[in-house]
Amino acid sequence: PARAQQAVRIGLGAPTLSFLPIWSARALDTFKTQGLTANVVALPGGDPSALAALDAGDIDLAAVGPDSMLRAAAKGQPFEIVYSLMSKVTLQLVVSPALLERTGVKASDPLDKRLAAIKGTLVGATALAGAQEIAARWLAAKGGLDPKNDLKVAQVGNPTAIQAALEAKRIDAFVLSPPEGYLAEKAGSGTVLVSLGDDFPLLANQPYLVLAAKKPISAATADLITRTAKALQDASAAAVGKPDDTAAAIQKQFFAKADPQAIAVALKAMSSGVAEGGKIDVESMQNALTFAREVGTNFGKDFDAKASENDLWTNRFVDAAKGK
Amino acid sequence: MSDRLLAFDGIGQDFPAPGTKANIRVLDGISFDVDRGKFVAVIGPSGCGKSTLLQMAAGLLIPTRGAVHHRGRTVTTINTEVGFVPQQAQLFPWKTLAENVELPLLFRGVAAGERRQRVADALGAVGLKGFEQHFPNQLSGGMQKRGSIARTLVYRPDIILMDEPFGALDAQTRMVMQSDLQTLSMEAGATVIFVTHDITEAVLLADHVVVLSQRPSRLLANIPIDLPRPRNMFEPFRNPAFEAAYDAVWTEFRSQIDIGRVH
Amino acid sequence: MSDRLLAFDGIGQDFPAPGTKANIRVLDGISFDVDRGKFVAVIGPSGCGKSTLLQMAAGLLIPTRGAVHHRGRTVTTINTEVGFVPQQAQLFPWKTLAENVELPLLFRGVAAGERRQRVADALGAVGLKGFEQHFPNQLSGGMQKRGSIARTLVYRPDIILMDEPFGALDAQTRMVMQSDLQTLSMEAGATVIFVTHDITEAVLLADHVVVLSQRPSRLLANIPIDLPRPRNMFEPFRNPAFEAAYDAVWTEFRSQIDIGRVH
Amino acid sequence: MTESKPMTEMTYDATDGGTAPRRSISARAAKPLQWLLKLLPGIALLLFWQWASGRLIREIYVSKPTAVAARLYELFASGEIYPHLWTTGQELVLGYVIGVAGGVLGGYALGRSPQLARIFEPYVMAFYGIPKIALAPLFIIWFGIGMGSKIALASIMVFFLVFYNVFAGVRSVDRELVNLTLVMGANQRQLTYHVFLPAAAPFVMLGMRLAIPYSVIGVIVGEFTSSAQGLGLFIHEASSTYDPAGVFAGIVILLAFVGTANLLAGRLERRLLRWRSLSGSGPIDI
Amino acid sequence: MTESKPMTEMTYDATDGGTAPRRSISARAAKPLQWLLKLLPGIALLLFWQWASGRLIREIYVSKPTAVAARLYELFASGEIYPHLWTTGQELVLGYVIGVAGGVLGGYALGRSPQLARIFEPYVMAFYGIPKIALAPLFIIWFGIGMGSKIALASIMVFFLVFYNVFAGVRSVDRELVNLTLVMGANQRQLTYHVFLPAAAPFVMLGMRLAIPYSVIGVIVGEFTSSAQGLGLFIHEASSTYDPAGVFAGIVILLAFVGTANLLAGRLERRLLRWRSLSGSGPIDI
Ligand SMILES: Nc1ncnc2c1ncn2[C@@H]1O[C@H](COP(=O)(O)OP(=O)(O)OP(=O)(O)O)[C@@H](O)[C@H]1O
Ligand SMILES: Nc1ncnc2c1ncn2[C@@H]1O[C@H](COP(=O)(O)OP(=O)(O)OP(=O)(O)O)[C@@H](O)[C@H]1O
Ligand SMILES: [Mg+2]
Ligand SMILES: [Mg+2]
Repeated sequence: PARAQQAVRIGLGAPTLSFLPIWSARALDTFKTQGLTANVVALPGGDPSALAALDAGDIDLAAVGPDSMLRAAAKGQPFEIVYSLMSKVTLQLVVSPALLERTGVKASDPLDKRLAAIKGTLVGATALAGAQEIAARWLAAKGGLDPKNDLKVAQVGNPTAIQAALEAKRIDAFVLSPPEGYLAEKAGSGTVLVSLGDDFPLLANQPYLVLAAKKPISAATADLITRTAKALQDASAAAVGKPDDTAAAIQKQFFAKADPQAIAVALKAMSSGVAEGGKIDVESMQNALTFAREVGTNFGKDFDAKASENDLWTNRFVDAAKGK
Repeated sequence: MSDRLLAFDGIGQDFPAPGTKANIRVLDGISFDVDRGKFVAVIGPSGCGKSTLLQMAAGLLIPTRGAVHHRGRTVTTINTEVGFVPQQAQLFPWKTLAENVELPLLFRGVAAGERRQRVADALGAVGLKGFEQHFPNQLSGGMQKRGSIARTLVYRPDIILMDEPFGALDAQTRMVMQSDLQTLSMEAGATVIFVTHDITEAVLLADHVVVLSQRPSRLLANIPIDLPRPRNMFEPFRNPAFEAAYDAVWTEFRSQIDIGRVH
Repeated sequence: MSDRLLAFDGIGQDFPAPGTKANIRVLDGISFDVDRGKFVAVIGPSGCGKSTLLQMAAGLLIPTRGAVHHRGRTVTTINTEVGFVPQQAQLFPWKTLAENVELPLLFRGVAAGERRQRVADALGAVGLKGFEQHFPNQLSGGMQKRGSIARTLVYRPDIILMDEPFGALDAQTRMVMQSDLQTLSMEAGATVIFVTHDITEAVLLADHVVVLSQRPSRLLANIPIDLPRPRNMFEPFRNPAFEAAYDAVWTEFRSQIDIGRVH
Repeated sequence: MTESKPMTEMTYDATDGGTAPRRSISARAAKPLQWLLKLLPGIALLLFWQWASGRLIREIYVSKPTAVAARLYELFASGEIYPHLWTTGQELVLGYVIGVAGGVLGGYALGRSPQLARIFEPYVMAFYGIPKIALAPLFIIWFGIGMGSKIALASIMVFFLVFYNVFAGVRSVDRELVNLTLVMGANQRQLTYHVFLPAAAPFVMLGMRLAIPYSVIGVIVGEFTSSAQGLGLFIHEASSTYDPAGVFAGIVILLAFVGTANLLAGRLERRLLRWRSLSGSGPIDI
Repeated sequence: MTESKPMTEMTYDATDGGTAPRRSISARAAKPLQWLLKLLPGIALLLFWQWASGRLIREIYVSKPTAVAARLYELFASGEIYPHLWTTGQELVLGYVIGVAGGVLGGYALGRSPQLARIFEPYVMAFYGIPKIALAPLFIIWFGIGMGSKIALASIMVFFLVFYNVFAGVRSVDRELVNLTLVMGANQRQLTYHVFLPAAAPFVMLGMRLAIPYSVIGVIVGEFTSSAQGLGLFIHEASSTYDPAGVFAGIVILLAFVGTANLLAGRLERRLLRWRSLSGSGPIDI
C-alpha cells in the first residue's frame, strides 16, 4: 500500500541481542513494508527510564521486562503489554573454570549436580533486583540451596564489564543471555552450565521481554502498534526460517565488530522464543506470574493472568497483525 | 557659615583589639572645620588615626562617636563628591596606567575625545608621560603614587583627600607637584585635606595645620598659616615668615609628644 | 681590599616597554662599592631605578649588563646573606605582626624562648609593643613599614638593604629610628644600603651618598660624608659641618636634574 | 592595606542598608531570625513538594516528603540501612582523603614548576575529560567490584577538582612575597608551609569544598555500575523496584553526608582565612 | 608592587636553574624541543598501550591505538559519526553556555550579597550534592529523551562549578578597591565590569576550565541514560556490540572536544590575565 512512511518510536532498555525481533526487523527492514520507520531510542538507564519515557509520551512502545511493567502497573501506571518480544527466558548461567575445577562439576552433569555447584558463589549481574539476579536466586532455590544466603549477587555493569570481571576472577559466575556464554567459552574464561529456557519448562513458555504501550490506546496508535507487530512477526519468521541469513544481516548492520559466529549461535539459541510471533496466552502469562511468585517478587498487588487480559496484556494487536 | 564645606564634629573611633575583648580607642573627640577652597594639612604620629579620619570624610567608615558633615549633611554613605588618594597607591592592577586614570572620567560619562585629552594632561602633570601602557606592577613605587594622584586630579573633584601624597617622591619632583597642587587649588578653588609627615610641606601648602596627638588621638592644635599666596615651593626658607610658622607647628608637634615613646 | 663587601659593577638594566618592541633603559652603567660596616645612601629621582638596584643586591633580579659582587662572588641567585626591607611593607597578611617578625628566626632555627625575646625586643624598638596580635591589615601604613623593618632587624643580617624605610613615618618617630639604626650599625658592625628621598636623612646617616640621575640612570656622584659618629639625629643643624655636606649633596642632586622635567 | 575597616561592609554592598552601630545591635537580636530565614526556603520547598506530588507530577517519580520521612524512619528502625551506610561512608571518606591528598600534592608540584606544568597539564586535563563510565570494565579489572573501584572513582573525581584549584592557587601566589621569603632564608619546606599554603588557601579550600559533592557523585556512580552493598546500590534498587520513597530517602542520607562535610569545611575555611575576614572581605560561610 | 621583575622567575622556582639572559636565548632555540617534551609522555603512553594490549590485558577491554586510529578513519570516511558529532556538539555547547551564564549570574549575585548567600548557599550545595543519575526518570519526564535532558544535565554540572568559583572569586575581591571605585563615582554596572569581573577573573577562568570536562561528562551521562543519537550513545552501543575500538574512538573524539575548548579557554585566560603574567606570576597556560 502506498502510504507515507510513519515513524514508530521504540525505547530499548539495553541494546542486547535478546530483543531479537527488533534487531532482525531492523536488519531485514520489515518495518518498511509496513510503511514504518523505526526510531530506536536507547535507554540504558534501565526499564524505569524506558517506562518514564513512555509515560512522558517520548516513545510509543517500550521494550522492557514484564516484571518492571507489572510493578509500574501495580503503582497505577496505565501500561499494557502488547507484544511478547521473547517468549522464553534466554538467560544462561556461565561459571568460571576455577569453579568447575573446585566443585568437579561438568556441563554434562545432571541438572541437580550442576545447580548445587553454585553454592557460595559470587554472581555478576548488570543490575540488582533485575531479571538476572532473580534468575540466579531462583536457580539456587531449584538446586536446594538457600536463595538468600547461599550465593551473593553483585552489580557489575554492562556485559563487557561482567565478562571482564569473570576473567579477572572478580566473580565466579554470571547470568546473561547469548552470546555472552558463547563468548566466554570461546575466550576460555567461562562455561555455560545452565540454559534456563532449555532446562526448565516453566521458563520456556513465558513472556521474558515485552513491548508495553501506554493506555488509553487511540485508534491511530492501535494501527501503529498493529503494523509494528506485523513487522516484528515477519522478522521473527525470518529468524526462525532462515537463521543464518538473518544472523548475517544483523551482524553486518549492528554488530559489525562482533564475531559473526557468536551472533549466529545466539540467534539459534533464542529462535524458539520468537516462534509464536509475539503471542501471549493465559498459560504463558500464568507462568510468568508463577515464576515471579517463586522468586519472591512483591508487586504490591496480586495479578491474575486471566482476569488481567485486555487490561494488563492483550493479544489484540498480535492477532490483528496475524490477520493481515 | 556658608563657607564651611566639611566639618569633623567630635569624631571618636574605637577598633577591636585582637586577642582581647576590649577596644582600642584610636580617635578621641576630634573636631575641626574645613572651609571652601582651603588647604588643611593633618600631621600626627604614625598610627594616630590620620588615614582613619580621611576615610570617614570619604564615607568609607562611620565613626564610633561624632560625625562628619559635608555641606551640612552628615556623611553616612560613600561620599562621591570627594576625590580620595589613598596611602597605598591602589591602582587597578588589571588596567594600564592610562586606563586607570581614565576610569573616573568613564564613570562620569565624559566623552572619549575629552577623556583622552584630560588623561594625557593629567599624566603629563605628574611626569608620567610615556608610561601610559605600563601596568601598575611595571611602575616604581613613586610612579604608582603619582598615578594615583593623577587619577584623582583628572576629574577635578571639589574636595580632594590626600593621604601622604608626596611621601614617596624625591625632593625635586615633590616641589614641582606641590607647586602644581597650589596652582590647581588657587585656580579651580579646590578644597584639599592632606595628611603628611613633612612639617615643611604642611606649612608650605596649608592654610591650617591640624596637629594630632598620640593614640588615643586628640586635637593638639589647629594652627592657621598666614603666608601670602602663591608661595614659592622651591625656596621656602627665603621667606622669613615661613620660619616662624614652621617653628610654631614644630613646637606644637614636638612639645606634646613624648620623645622617648618608641623606647 | 678585604673591606669591600658589596660591589655594583657596571650595572645596566633594560625593561620591555609595553606597546612597543623596544626596551626602556633604566640603569646605565652604575658602579660603586660598599665597604664593611658602612652606611651608603642612594638618592635619585622617582623611577630612576633605586629599588631595582636593591633587588639586584638581594639576587632577585639579574642585571641585563654588569654584575653585583658580594664578598667577591657574583650574585646569581637569591642572596640570603642580606636583609631586605622592601618599599611596600610586604608583611604576610595571614600572619599576625608577631608571627611576621618571628618568621626569619623560625627559618634560622632559633629556639622558641629566644625567638619570643627577640621578637618582643624588635617590636619594642620600632614602637609596636601592644600590636603583636594585630594582622597587617589592622595596622596603619607607617606601622606596617615599621613591622617590616623589625622583621629584618630581628635576625641581624650582615648587610641590610632598606628601600625608603622611614618615608612613611612622622618626624619624631623617624628621628628615633634613625638614631637606633646608627647605634645598631655601630655596635653590630652592620652594613646598610638605604634608599631615601630625604637628603637630610641621607647626609645624617650615610658614610657615602650615591646620587643617581634621571632615567636612563647614571651615577652622578658618590659623595663621602665625613661627619664624626655618633651623630645627633635630633638636632642635625647644630653641626656646622652638616650644612656643608648637605649643600654638597643638594648641589649635586639639583644641578644635574632638569627642574622642568615634570612639565 | 589599612584603608578598609570592618564597617565598610555596610557601604560595600549596595543592597545592604543601615549604619554600622545599628547593625551590630540588630545582628545579635536577629540570630534566631537569621535561622528562620535560612530555613524558610527549605520549608517552602518541602511544602511545595508535598503539594505538587500527585498533583503536578506522579508520586511514582518524586515520592513526597511525608512518605520519604516514613521510609527513613523505617530504614533506620529496621537497621536495614546501616550496612549500606557503613560501606558508602567508608568509600566516601577514603575516596575524598586520597583524592584531596593527591590533588594537593600534584597541584602543588605542577604549580611550583612551570616546566612540569607545561608538559603534564594537558594530559591531566585529557584524563579528566575521559568519561569514566565508559571505562567501567577497566575499573573492574583493576579495582575489582568491591570498595576499591568506588574509592578509585571518587578519588579521581576529587583529585581533578583539588588538583586544578591548588594548581591555580599556587600560581596566583605573589612572587614578590615568595622572593622576600627566600631572601629571609626559608628552605623549600618552610616556603611551602608559611607562604604557598596560606596564600593559596582560598583556592585550596574552594577545591576541597567543590570536591565534597563530587566524591558523593563518584561513589554513587561507582555503586550504580558495580557493587554488592552501599547507598548507591540501595538507591538503584529502590528505583528499579519502583520505590520512589526509598530513592529519595537515600538521597536525603547522601545530602546529610554532604551537608555535614560542608559544615566542617566551612569551619576550617573560616579558621584558615580569618585574616581575610578582618579586612572586611569575608570567607565563604556556610 | 614593583619589587618583582620578569627575571625573578628564575629565582622563584627552586628546581629551575640558569641565568635569565642565557635562558631567553635557549628559550628560542628550544621551541621545537619544548613541543617534543610535551608530546613525549603522550607518545610513551601510546606505545605502552599498543604493547600492553593483548599482552597485559585483553584487546576487547582496551583495544589498541592502531585499531582505534583505523576505526576513527572509518567513522569519518563513512560519515557514520557526523550525526552523532553534531548532536553531541550542540548539547555540549548549549549546556556549557547555559551553565556558565547561570553560574556567573548566580555566583555574582550571591557573592555580592552576604545576606542572600547566608540563606541560599546551603541549598545550592545541597542540590549540587544530589546524585543526578539517581533521578534519571525524573529528567526524562521533565526534559524528554531528546537533547533537552542532556543539555539540562550538562548545564547543571557546569553551573555548580562556575557558580562556586565565581562566588568565591567575588568574595575575594579587595574591598578597599571596591570602596575606592565607589568614591570615584562608579555605579553598580560599572563596578561589576571594571572591578569585580577583572578581580575575580582568576577564579572565573578556573571555574570555566573545570567546567569543560564536566560538560562532557554531563552530556555523556545523559546520553548513557537515554538517547537516540550522540557520541555517548555511540560509545555505549560500541561497548555493547563488542567494538572496543569504537569505544576508544568515541573517547578520542570527546578528548578532542575537551582539548580544543581547553585551548580556547587558555587563550582567553592568558589574555584576560595578561597583567598578572607581567609581574611574573603567570596564568595557567595550556
Ligand atoms: N581594622 C582594624 N582593626 C584594629 N585596629 C585598626 C584597624 N584599622 C586601623 N586600626 C588602628 O587604627 C590606628 C590608626 O590607623 P591609621 O591608618 O588611621 O593611622 P595613620 O595615622 O594613618 O598612621 P600612618 O601615619 O602610619 O599611616 C592604628 O593604630 C591601627 O592599628
Ligand atoms: N616589570 C617592569 N617592566 C617595565 N618596566 C619596569 C618594570 N619594573 C620596573 N620598571 C621600570 O623601571 C624603572 C625603575 O623602577 P624602580 O622601582 O627601580 O624605581 P625607583 O628608583 O625605586 O623609584 P621610586 O623612588 O619611585 O620607588 C621605572 O621607570 C619602572 O617603570
Ligand atoms: Mg595612614
Ligand atoms: Mg622604589
